[in-house]
Amino acid sequence: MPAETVLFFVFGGLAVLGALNLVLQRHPIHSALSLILVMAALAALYLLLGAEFIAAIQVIVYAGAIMVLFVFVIMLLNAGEEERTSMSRAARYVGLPVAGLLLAEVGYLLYRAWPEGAVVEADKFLGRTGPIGRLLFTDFALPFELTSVLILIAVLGAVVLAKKEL
Amino acid sequence: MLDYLWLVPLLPLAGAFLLGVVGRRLAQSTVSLIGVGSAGLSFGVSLGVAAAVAEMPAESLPMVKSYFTWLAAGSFRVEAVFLLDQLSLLMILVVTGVGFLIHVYSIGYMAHEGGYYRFFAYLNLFMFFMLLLVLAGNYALLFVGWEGVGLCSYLLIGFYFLRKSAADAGKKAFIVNRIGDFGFTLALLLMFWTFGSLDFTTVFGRAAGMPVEPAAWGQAGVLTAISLLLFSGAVGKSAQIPLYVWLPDAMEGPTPVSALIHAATMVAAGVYMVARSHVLFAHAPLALTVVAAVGCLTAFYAATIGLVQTDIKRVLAYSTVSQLGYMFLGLGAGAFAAGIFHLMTHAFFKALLFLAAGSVIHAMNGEQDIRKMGDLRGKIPATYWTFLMGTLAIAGLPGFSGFFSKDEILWQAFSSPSLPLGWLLWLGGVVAAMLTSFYMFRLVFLTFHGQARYTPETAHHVHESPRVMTGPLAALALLSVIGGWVGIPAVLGERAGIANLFEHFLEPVFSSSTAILRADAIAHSHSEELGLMGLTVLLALAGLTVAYTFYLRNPELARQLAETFRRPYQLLLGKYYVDEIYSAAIIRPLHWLSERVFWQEVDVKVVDGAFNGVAARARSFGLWVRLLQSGNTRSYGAWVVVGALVILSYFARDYVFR
Amino acid sequence: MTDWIARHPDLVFAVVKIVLCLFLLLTAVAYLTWFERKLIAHIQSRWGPHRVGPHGLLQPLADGLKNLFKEDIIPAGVTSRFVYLLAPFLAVSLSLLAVAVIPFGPEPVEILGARTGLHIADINIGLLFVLAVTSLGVYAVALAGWSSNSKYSLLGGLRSTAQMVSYEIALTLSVIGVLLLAGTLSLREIVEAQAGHWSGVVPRWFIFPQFVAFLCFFISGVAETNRAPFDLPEAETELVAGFHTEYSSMKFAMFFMAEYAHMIVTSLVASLLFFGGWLSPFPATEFWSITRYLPVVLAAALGGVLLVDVLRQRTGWHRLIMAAVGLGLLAVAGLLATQETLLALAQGPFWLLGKTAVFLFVFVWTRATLPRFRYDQLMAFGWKFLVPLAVLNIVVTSFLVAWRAG
Amino acid sequence: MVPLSYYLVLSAILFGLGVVGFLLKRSVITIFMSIELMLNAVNLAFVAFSYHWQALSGQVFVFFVIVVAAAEAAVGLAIIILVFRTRASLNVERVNLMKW
Repeated sequence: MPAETVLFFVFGGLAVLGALNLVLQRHPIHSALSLILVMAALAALYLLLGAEFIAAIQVIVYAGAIMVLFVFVIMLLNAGEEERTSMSRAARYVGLPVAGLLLAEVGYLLYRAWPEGAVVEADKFLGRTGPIGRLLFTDFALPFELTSVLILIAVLGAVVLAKKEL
Repeated sequence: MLDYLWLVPLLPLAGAFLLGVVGRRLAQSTVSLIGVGSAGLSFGVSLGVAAAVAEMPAESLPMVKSYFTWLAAGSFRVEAVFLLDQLSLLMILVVTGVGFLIHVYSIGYMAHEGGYYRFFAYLNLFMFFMLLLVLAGNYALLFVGWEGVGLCSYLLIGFYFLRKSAADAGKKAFIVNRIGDFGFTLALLLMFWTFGSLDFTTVFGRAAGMPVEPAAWGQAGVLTAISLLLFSGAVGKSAQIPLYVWLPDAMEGPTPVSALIHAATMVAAGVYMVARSHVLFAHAPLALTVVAAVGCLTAFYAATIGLVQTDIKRVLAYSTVSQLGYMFLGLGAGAFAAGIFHLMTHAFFKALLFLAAGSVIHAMNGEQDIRKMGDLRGKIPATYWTFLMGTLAIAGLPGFSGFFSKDEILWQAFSSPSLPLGWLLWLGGVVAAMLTSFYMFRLVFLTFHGQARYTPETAHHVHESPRVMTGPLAALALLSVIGGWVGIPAVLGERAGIANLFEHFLEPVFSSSTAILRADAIAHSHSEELGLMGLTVLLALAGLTVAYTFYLRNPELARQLAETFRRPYQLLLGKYYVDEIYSAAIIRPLHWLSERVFWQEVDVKVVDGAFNGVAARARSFGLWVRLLQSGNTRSYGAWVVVGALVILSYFARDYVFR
Repeated sequence: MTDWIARHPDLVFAVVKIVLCLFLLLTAVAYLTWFERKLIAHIQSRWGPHRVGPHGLLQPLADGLKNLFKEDIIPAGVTSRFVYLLAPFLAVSLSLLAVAVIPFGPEPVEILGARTGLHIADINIGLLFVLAVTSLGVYAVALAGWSSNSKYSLLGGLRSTAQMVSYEIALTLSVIGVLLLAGTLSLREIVEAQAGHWSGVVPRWFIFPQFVAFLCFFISGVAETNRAPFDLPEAETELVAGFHTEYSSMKFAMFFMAEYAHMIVTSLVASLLFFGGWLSPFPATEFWSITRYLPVVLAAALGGVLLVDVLRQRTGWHRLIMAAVGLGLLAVAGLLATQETLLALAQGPFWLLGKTAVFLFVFVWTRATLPRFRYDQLMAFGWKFLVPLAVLNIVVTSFLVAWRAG
Repeated sequence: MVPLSYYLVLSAILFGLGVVGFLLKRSVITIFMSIELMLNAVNLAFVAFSYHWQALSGQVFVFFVIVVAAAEAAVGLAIIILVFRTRASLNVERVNLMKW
């Protein structure tokens, strides 16, 4: 069994386990930790797919910043275990089965839709950082700038929202 | 100077804007400066334009100045375009000139009235729209000016809006004009449908290409229809039968307004419009006949009413109606130049008469009933003399402006080949002329001569108006005396070696139509013309003498006459009860219809019913649907997932069912 | 067995290097504590540790033993036992992890007939890797502070989370200036980009063009390690011991190890980015090649000093230890002097570690010198001074780079 | 030699789990995390495709997704703090006044 396959199954398994744990845990902090685990595993998978930059970004931004924010908020609000209420019947009796269906369908489709020939070898690496940067600043310059504006607005919005009294 | 043509209408607009926005805070002097200044400047610019035109060779007119595209919808394009030819040049000169004088006059007349700045703002706005009307290069723009002046007239008639009668008069004027404008609008639509454009040059160019339509009702064509509809608009604006009823009531407005809008300029807009569309009318002889008939009828009819009125301004109002009738008679006779000529002279002397009357009212501090006047000649000499000049002019005594224009019209009507029964129309015109001179002199004698019939306390109040008012009077008096000399008819001119400058001046404008209408003119001998001229003069003098006998020598006679013919007298006094007839025949049924049927049945049951029904259905549906909206985020999420599944399965069907 | 090794040389080398690195690093951490205590003591004109071993050289070992054998207390009110236990491991492992991508010398070198580089992994996003690992370091503190279920810990955790997140921004921004100049994310290539000298004298280190960036980097590095003057998370006077108040014995030690390892890593990265890593400051001319023997000289001198110091030791085994160390150093010096390959091999690490040592000295020095910030001052400093400064530096640098590129 | 479909199926599984979490969890924060999980799943698919077509734009998209996620997290968490301040509860089912 070649190394990549092993790695794929290891990290893929980790990701799935983490996601499951996220759903099953009742304490937000545990969910957050398992989500971080998922992200780390995904970063590893990105490396397997030869996307080094994305992997690094994944860890730095997602795990290193966004999730820190989550944890920080959980600490700040000292969120305890979630209480068991079931006010939304729709979510349970309609949502869950349909979600299962969705999962099945998407999985089936993605499995069927893709030719057998498409495989991932470790050596066909792309995604050196330089080309991505070039792409970002040439073809995607406008979206890039837009995202910066978006970030700015988000910052303002967050500040306004979180202020004690306006 | 021609490049500044746009200044002519824009200056008054600027004035109106300024006054309307900040006028309230300005001192009265500043207000009058702005108001009068803008009018005066625009007059100056018009003079400059006239001078520049005089420089140029005649064929350079008409010139079309297009400024920008105002509307563009598919094939329908309306340019903001000005058309400058002899006609519009004359019109802007008259409008700005008379307008300027009346502005000056208003300074004195309105000095003690409330809403000073408002008055001048409206007046300037009116000037703007009127100039837009006469300068417009297409019917759409003309219509804008048309409605604009209507609006200003409404505002100014209802200037004393606290007085109910004034407000009602304003509404009446507006509504009656709407009736005419309805026809006008139809005319515009029909025109666009026919010629695919509203632009003067295009429309007239296409129309000139079409054959002259037969005069019989049966086989008259689209041009006749357009012309008649246009004329209906003119009837409304220029207060012809049957839509003249608003004009007498319009006298509720301040006297300068009556002078400027309801005598000199706006009411003449109809005349101008018909003259402007002469090409269409020339190709629709039937329409021309109708114009002439209506004009003649109105001239006579209004004159008869004028005979017995006792309100000084109302008498003038009815005389205005009848004079406008004259103008239409001229146009109908195909003598467009004559019509316009009378328009000009009438603008002079009627404005003069109104202003003088205003001065009288000013002196009598608000008294308008001539039965309470008399023997004012000595107290307000300037007013008296100027008023007399105006009277002589309108009565058409030889040498005065009214004489030339009116006589020209009558002669044209008599000699017109295109007009059936020209002589009948001529007769009506002549009789109307006699009546005119009668009631005008009646007015003069009752107001200025005889013994004073007013109370002593008003007596010592009576005073001559200030310079600022008498000045314009003098200027207008001069104009109404010599204003006619530019149009001395050929028959007299040839003797003195003077050509009819006026006709010659307007000749290039109307040449095409005159060519059509005067094609088969029967040669009339000069003696014939001179004879008729003399006859009219004699009749005018007759009217004078009758008035003299009735109201100065022995007033008993008039009373006896009224006693003996009390029926017709009452009829005249009641203005033929036209208003009452209208209200009984039209207004009440309309009221009933709209209230009983359209409101209580159609609106309540059908329209509201439909909406309420729909609303009720929507509500019940919403009551059912809102169960979905639990307000619970997770439920929403569930529905979103369902949607996602559906969409996905749609896209994926050929994988799933493979 | 041997042939398997022969078949997978790289694997063997990797394992060997990892073990070596970890061993060296942990030792360094241990002795860094000694170094710090000694230095601060002398700055404050005290003796510092001098009982255990000569000059207290065995103190770290004693501390380690003590921590190992202390009772391991887990407070009853812990919010989540798992998290509580996770935190210290996270801390130490993350701070050790960063060393994996640090290159200690030019590559590749010849050892026992096989070629390998003086690093565990040379990935071409090394710098990003370091940043990623450091950014993850926040969790240790935050989780520790939260799970201890004590207000001191919680406050400390909150503070340090906010502080680290904020200063991480300044850190990353300040690095970008270097990236612009080097045009690569691989640490090795960054160092190689600094090779050579301006006008034959001044080494082309990025410290000179990027001095502002260096200031930002170092200050925020200090803040990242939660050390004085930015050690608010564990401000004794206010929070007892901050986020690790509730930790005892080995777990407490782990936090300490993490902190010191973090110090070392920061210093390593600083010297890699700004001071030409393993590059010698001297020009590579015939005349200057004599400096190759600097390691030998230093080792010999130190050994000599220690041997002299033997006489001043009281107890016998103290003398023994000193003599052993001194002789060992002399032996090393001799070995280097005779074996040319070893000398060549030693050059890179020598310079890198030398520079790192300087930085560590500065670390301790600042702690001994500067008073602690107030919290709002800290935040204001980070957001209103460092970040704008770094951004300005980026702008200017990029303009210069673009201008030079034409 | 891992078939590409494996990666895709993995991403599908993660996505589905995210959906389930979104539907099951009651704590606002956890629901938010489930959303992030879905985003990550999508990112994985993006990267896999970008590998398959040897086109970097896929990774650029991932970059954008991450940026947007960051912004979203900032605002979302601020909102959560606000909700907690007013409701004193993180249970999403207690925040159900926006109806009718």
